[in-house]
Amino acid sequence: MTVAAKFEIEYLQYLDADGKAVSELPKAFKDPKVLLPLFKQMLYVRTFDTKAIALQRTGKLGTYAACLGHEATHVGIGASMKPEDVFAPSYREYGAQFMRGVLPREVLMYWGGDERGNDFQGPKNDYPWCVPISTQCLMASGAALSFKLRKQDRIAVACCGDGGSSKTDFYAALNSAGAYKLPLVLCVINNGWAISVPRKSQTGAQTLAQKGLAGGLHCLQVDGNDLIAVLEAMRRATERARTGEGGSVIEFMTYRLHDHTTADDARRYRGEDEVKAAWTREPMLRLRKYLEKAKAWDAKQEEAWLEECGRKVDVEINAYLETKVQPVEAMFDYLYGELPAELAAQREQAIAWEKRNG
Amino acid sequence: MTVAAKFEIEYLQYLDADGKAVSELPKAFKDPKVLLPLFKQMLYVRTFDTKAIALQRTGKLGTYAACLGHEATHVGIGASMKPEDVFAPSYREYGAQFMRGVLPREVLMYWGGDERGNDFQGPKNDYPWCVPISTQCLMASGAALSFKLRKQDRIAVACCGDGGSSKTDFYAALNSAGAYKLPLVLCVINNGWAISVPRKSQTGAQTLAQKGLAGGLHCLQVDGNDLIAVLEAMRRATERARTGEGGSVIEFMTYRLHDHTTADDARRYRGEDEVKAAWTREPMLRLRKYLEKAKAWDAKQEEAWLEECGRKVDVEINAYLETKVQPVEAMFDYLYGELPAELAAQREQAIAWEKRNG
Amino acid sequence: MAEQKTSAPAPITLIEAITQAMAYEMRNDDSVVVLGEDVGVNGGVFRATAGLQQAFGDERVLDTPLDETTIAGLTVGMASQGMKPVAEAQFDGFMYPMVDFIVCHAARMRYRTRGRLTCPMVLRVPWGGGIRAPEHHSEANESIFTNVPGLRVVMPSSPARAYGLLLAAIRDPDPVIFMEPKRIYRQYKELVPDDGEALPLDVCYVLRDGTDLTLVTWGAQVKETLEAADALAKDGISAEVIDVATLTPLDFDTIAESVAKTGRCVIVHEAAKTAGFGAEIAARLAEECMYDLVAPVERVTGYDTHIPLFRLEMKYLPSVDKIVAAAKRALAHS
Amino acid sequence: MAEQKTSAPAPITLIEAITQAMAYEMRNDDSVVVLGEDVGVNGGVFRATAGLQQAFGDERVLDTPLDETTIAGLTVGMASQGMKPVAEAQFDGFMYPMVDFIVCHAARMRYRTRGRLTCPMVLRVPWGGGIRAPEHHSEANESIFTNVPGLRVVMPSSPARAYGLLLAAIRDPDPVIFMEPKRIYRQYKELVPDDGEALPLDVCYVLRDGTDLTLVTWGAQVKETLEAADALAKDGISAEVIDVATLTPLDFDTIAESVAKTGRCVIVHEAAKTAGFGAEIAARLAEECMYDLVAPVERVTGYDTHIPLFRLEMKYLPSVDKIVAAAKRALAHS
Ligand SMILES: Cc1ncc(C[n+]2csc(CCOP(=O)(O)OP(=O)(O)O)c2C)c(N)n1
Ligand SMILES: Cc1ncc(C[n+]2csc(CCOP(=O)(O)OP(=O)(O)O)c2C)c(N)n1
Ligand SMILES: [Mg+2]
Ligand SMILES: [Mg+2]
Repeated sequence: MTVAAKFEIEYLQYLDADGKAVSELPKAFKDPKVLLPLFKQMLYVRTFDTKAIALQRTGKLGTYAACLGHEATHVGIGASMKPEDVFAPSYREYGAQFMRGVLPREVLMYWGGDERGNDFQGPKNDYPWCVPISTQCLMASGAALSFKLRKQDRIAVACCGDGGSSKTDFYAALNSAGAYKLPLVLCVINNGWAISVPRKSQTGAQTLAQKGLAGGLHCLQVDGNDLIAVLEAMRRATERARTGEGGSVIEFMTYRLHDHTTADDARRYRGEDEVKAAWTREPMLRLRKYLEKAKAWDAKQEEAWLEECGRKVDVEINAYLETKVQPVEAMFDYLYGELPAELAAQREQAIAWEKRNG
Repeated sequence: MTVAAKFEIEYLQYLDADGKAVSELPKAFKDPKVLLPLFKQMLYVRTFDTKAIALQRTGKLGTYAACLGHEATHVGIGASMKPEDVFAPSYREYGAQFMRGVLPREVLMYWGGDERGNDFQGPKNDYPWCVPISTQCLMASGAALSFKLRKQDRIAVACCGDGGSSKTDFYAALNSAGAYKLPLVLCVINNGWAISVPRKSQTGAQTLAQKGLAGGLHCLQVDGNDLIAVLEAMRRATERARTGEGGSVIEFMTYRLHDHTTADDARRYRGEDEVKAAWTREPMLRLRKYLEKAKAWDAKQEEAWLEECGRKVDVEINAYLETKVQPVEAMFDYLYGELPAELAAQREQAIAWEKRNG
Repeated sequence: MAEQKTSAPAPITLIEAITQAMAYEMRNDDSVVVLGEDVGVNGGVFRATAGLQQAFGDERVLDTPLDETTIAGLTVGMASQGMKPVAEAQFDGFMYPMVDFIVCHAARMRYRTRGRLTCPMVLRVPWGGGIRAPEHHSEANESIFTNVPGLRVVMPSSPARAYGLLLAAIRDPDPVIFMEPKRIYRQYKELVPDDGEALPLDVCYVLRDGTDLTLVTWGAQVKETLEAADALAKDGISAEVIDVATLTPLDFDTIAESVAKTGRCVIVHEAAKTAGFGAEIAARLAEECMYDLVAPVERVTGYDTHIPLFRLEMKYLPSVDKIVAAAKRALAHS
Repeated sequence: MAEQKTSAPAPITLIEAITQAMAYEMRNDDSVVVLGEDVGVNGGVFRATAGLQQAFGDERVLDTPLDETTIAGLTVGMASQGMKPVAEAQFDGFMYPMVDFIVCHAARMRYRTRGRLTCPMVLRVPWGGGIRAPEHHSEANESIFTNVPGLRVVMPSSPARAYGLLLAAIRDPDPVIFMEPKRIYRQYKELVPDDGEALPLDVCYVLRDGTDLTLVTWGAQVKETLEAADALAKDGISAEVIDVATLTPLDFDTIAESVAKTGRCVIVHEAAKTAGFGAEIAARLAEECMYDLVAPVERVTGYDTHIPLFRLEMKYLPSVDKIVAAAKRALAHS
C-alpha cells in the first residue's frame, strides 16, 4: 500500500481531575507563582459569572451566556496572548477578555442591550462578542492576514465551540489560514453541547482537533479543564504563529456546567448524571488541590480573595446599572463615518419625534 | 506523548504513464473486456470535446468548459454508479454523464444558452451542471440524506475541482455526510488549476483527500489518469456507501490539458513545459498501451472507432443546431408549479410585446 | 401533541398553530421532514417543534450540525429528490448564509431544469424585533428575498393564518420562505381547528373594513396597525386594515381595490424604510392608482439604521402613535 | 500599467478606468490591497486587475482560495484592522455567499462598536446581463443590499464615473458595494485623467437635461436610456436622463427636482420588477412628489423571472423600444 499522507494528533493533559500530575509538567508552568494569579483570575471570573446570572434572574440584564466550567480554558487563552495581538471571542470567553482589559461592566452593558458594551476601553483592536457562530474565526483569519501583509509581529486568536466547528466559516478560517500560512490560533472549546445538540451529532470526526488537517494546520487536543495543558497548548500554538510556522487548531475538552444561556433550560435535553460527573472534572477543583498541595494556596486565602472578587464585581455592576440609556440619535451616530444627508434628515425626525412623544 | 488520533491516507495507482502495472491489478478490473468499453467511451468523450471546442470557436456555441485530460476520471466515475443513484456534476464531467444517459445535444444546448439542456431525458434525478462552485456537493449530501431517511438503496456521487475543495459548501458536504453517515462519494478532481490559481495556492493541506478527515470520512488519493485506479477507488467508496459505512472523499490527480474554458487563455498564467509534461501522463496513452499489449486493441480499431465517434457526435451537433429558440413565455412557464396571477399578467404582456415588436 | 388531534379544541397561540400545522402535515404526508438546529429533543428554541420528534421519530425531525449553509443545502437536496423538508433558521439574523442556496438553487431548480427537478421546501424563520433579545435576534429582513423570482415570501399574523398558510406553504410545489413574527408568537390565542384546511397563498387579507384610508402592513405590526385603527375610530376615522401576509407573489388587486375606495394609504413595516418591501407597494400605487390617491402615500417603518440592541429597540420600531400620526397627515390632504 | 502614470493620456474604457483607479490608490495608500479569485497573475477574468500584481507585488494583490465566504471574511477582517481591501466577486451570481459577512459584519462594524472598529472596504462585483455568458454570470442583484443600513451601493456607468466613484469608494471610511455593469465594460472610451480626483458619493448624475419627462436609471441601462432619449428627441420630446449611480444612500433630491420640472418619470432597471430598487424611487415619488406628477410613474425592468440563459436574455432586458413605449405612455397623460 502506498501512503499519500500520515497524521498523528497529540493529546495534552498534565493534571488529572484530582490535581495529580499525570505527566512531567512543562517547565514554564511548574511554578505556582505562574499559576496562582491565573487561578485567582478563574475565581474572579466565576464570581462575575454567578452575579451576572443573578442579575438576569432579577430582570436587570438581558439573556446572558454563562462561562461556568470554562474558566481554565478561557483564562489560559487570555494569559497566552500579548496585548498587541487580536482576540476574536464568541460570546462567553470573559475569562480571556478580562485578562486583556475588557471590563465586566462592558460585558454587562452588551448583554444589557447597549452597544457601548462593545466599545472596549481596553483592547482597542479586539473583536466584540460575535453572535453569528464562528464568523469571528474567519474574521480573525483576515486580521492575521493583515498582520502578515504588514509584517507586524502580532497574532490572532479566535474561539468557537464544538457546535461552531461545524460552521462553514470555521472551515473557511482554517482553509485560508493554511493557504496563506497565517499567524492564527483557532481554539475550539468543546464543552459537549451546542445548545441541545451533543458533540456526537455535530460530526463524524473522532476529534474536533483533526479538522485542522483539512487546511494543513497544526492540530492538538487538550484537557481544557487543566490550566497547565491549556497554557502549554497555547504556548506551542502561539510560538508557531509568531515564528511563521502558521496556524493551529486546538480542541479544548471541557464542559458547559450551566444552561446554554439564561434563556435555555438544559434539563429538557441532558441528564443530571452527566452534569454531576462533569462537576467532578471541573477546572477549579484540580488546580486548587494542586496549589494547596504546593502550599501556595489555602481555604483562608480563598475566602478572602472571593470576598474581594465580590466587591470588585459589585463596583462593575453598579457602574453598569447606573449607565443611562443612549439618546435616540445614537442609532444614527455610528452608522457611517459621516452621516449622509438622507440619514441626517431621518435623525432630525427621530429627535423631534422623541421630543414630542418620547 | 498521548495520541488522540492517527490517520493514514492511501494512494492508488495501478498503471503508470507507460501503461505498465506498478502493482497487482484489482481482480475486477484486470480483464480487458471490462476496460475496453470504457476506453472507447473515453475516446468518444474526447471526440465530443474536440468538436464542442470547435463549435465554440466558430461562434455556434457559448462559453464551453472542456474535459480534455479528465477522461479516465470522468468515465471511471460514471461507470461506477448505478442508474438509480444520483450524480451531481460540476460543469465538465461529460464522460460520467454520457454513461448515465445524458445526451451530447443536451450538453451543447446548455452551453448554447438554452435551459432545455438541463432537462435530461436520461437520468431524471441527476442534477444539472452547477455553476456556483461546489454547491452541488452539499446538494448531493442532501440527496444522500433523503435516500437514507427513506431507506432507499441509492447513493449520491458529487464532483468538484481542486479549487472547489476550498469552497465552504464542500466542507459543509463532508461535515454533514459524516454527521449523518450518508451514502455520499465526494470526488475531488484535482487537475492542478482553478482557472489561474494553482493547487498549491488553494490550501496548506498536503493532499486534498485528507479534507475528508475533518468530517470523519474515508479518504483516498488516486491517480486520476489511471482508469483502473479510478475504478478501484470508486468501487471501494461506493461499496462503503451502499453498506452503511458512510461517505468518502476521493482525490483524483489529473491535469487540465485545455484552457479553463473557451473564455480563458491559460498561456497568461502557466508554462508550456508543465502542459507538455502533463501530456506524457494523460489517461488515453497508458490505457491504449495496456490494451494493445493485451492484444485487446489496435490502431486500426481505433481509427474505425474514432470515425464512428465522429459520426455519432455530428448527429448530436446537428440535433443541437436545429433546436429552435424557446418562445418568450418560456421565461414564465417553469418558474412556479402554477403561475401566480401577477406573473400571468406579465407573461401576457411579454407575449404581446413580442408579437408587436419581436 | 401530534396525538392530540381528537381532543377537545382549545384556543392556541400563533406558535402553537405552527406546531399544529407541521404535525398535521407530517401525519398526512410521509415525505414531510423537519430539520434545523435544536428542533429535535429540545423542540426548537421557541418550542415551534415541541413534541414533533417524540411523535414522529428522529428520521422525521432532524437536528442538524450547526451551520445554516448546511441546513439550506440539505434542504434543497432533499426537496429536489422528492421530499418535502421544512427547515428552520433559528433566528432571522442567521438566515444570511442560506441566501446562496435559496437564490441559486431553490428559486431556480424548476426554472433551470424546465420542470424536471423541483424544490418543494419551506424555510421557517422567526422574524423581527421587540422581544428584548440579543444582537441578530431581531431583524426584519424579508426584503432580501422579495426581488428573487421563483420564491414565495409569506408572513402570517394570527394563529389561524399561521396554521392555514403554513399548510399551504408545505403543500406548495415551490420554495416558500415562511417568516414568523416572533413578537406575537404568544400574543393571544384563538380557536384553530386542526382540520388540515390550507389558506390560499398570494392573497392579502382585509382584517378590517374602512372607508377613509387604507393601512397596509404585515407580520407583528398588524398588532399596532389594528390598534391604530381603533385609535383612529375613536376620532371618527374609518381605517381599512390589510395584512399583506403573502408578500410575493403579491396580491396587489386587494390593495388597489381598497385604495380606490379610500384614496389614502399608509404602509407600515418594521424593516428599514429604504427599499423595504413597502417601497414595492408604494410603487405599485404610484404606477396603477395615481388617480385614486387624494393624498401622498405614507410609510411608517424602521429607520434606515440597524435595529438597535434592546434598550433602544422600541424607539426604532413603528408604534401606534407613529401610525396614527401618519394617518392624520394623510387625512390632512383632500 | 501602474507605471503609465506619466505617459500621454489616451481615452480608456470603463474597465480600464477601474484598473486605473485601483492603481492610483494603491500608489497613494499603502493600506490598499486587492484580493479575489484570479486577480493576480491572470489580472482577473475581466482583466480589471491586469498588471496590478506585476506592479505592486503579491502582498498587495492576492489570489484567494476559491470561496466567496472566505473572500468576504478576510476582507472584513483586514478592513477592521486598518487596511483598505478592495475585494472582487468574480461575477454577480457568486456574491450571495458574501451576504452574511456584508450584512452581519461589514455593515455593522462601526455601529456595533460605537465607532471603535470600522470597515473601510470595497466589494467590486461585475454586474448584469447581456454578454451571452453562462448561467449565474448575468444577474442584476443590487437590491439585495439596498435595504441594508450602513452600506453604500454604487454603480458607475461611464469610464469617468467609474474612476471617480471607485476612488471615492476606496477612500470612504465605510463599506461600499461597487457594482460594475460588465456589458458596458468596453462599450466606449473616454479621456479619464489619472489625477486621483474622486467623485462625491450619494449623488445622482443628470446626464441629459430635458423638460418633458424624467428617465431614471443606473448601470448598463444608461446606454439604452440615453438612446431612448435620442429617439424621443426625434419626436420632439425632451427627456431628462438621470444616472442614479449611488443607489444607497440615495440622493433623492436630484430626482425630485427633475420630476418637479417634468411631471413624468420612467424608471429603468435590469433587475426583476418586484422589489427592485426602482420601487424605492417610485415610492419616494408617491410620498414626496405626488402633486408634481401629471402621469403615473412607469417602470421598465426585467420581468419577475430569472434572467434566462443567453438565447433568450435580450428579451428579458429593458430595451430602447420598451423605454420609448413607456415614455409615450407617460406622455399620453396630461
Ligand atoms: C449562525 C448562527 N446560528 C445559530 C445561532 C444560535 N446559537 C447560538 S449559540 C448556539 C450553539 C453554539 O454551540 P457551541 O458552538 O458548541 O458553543 P457553546 O455555546 O457551547 O459555547 C446556537 C445554535 C447563532 N448564534 N448563530
Ligand atoms: C461560487 C463561484 N465562484 C467563482 C466561480 C468562477 N469559476 C468558475 S470555474 C472556477 C475555477 C474552478 O476550479 P476547480 O474547482 O479546480 O475546477 P476545474 O475548473 O479546474 O475543473 C471559478 C473560480 C464560480 N463558478 N462559482
Ligand atoms: Mg458547545
Ligand atoms: Mg481544477
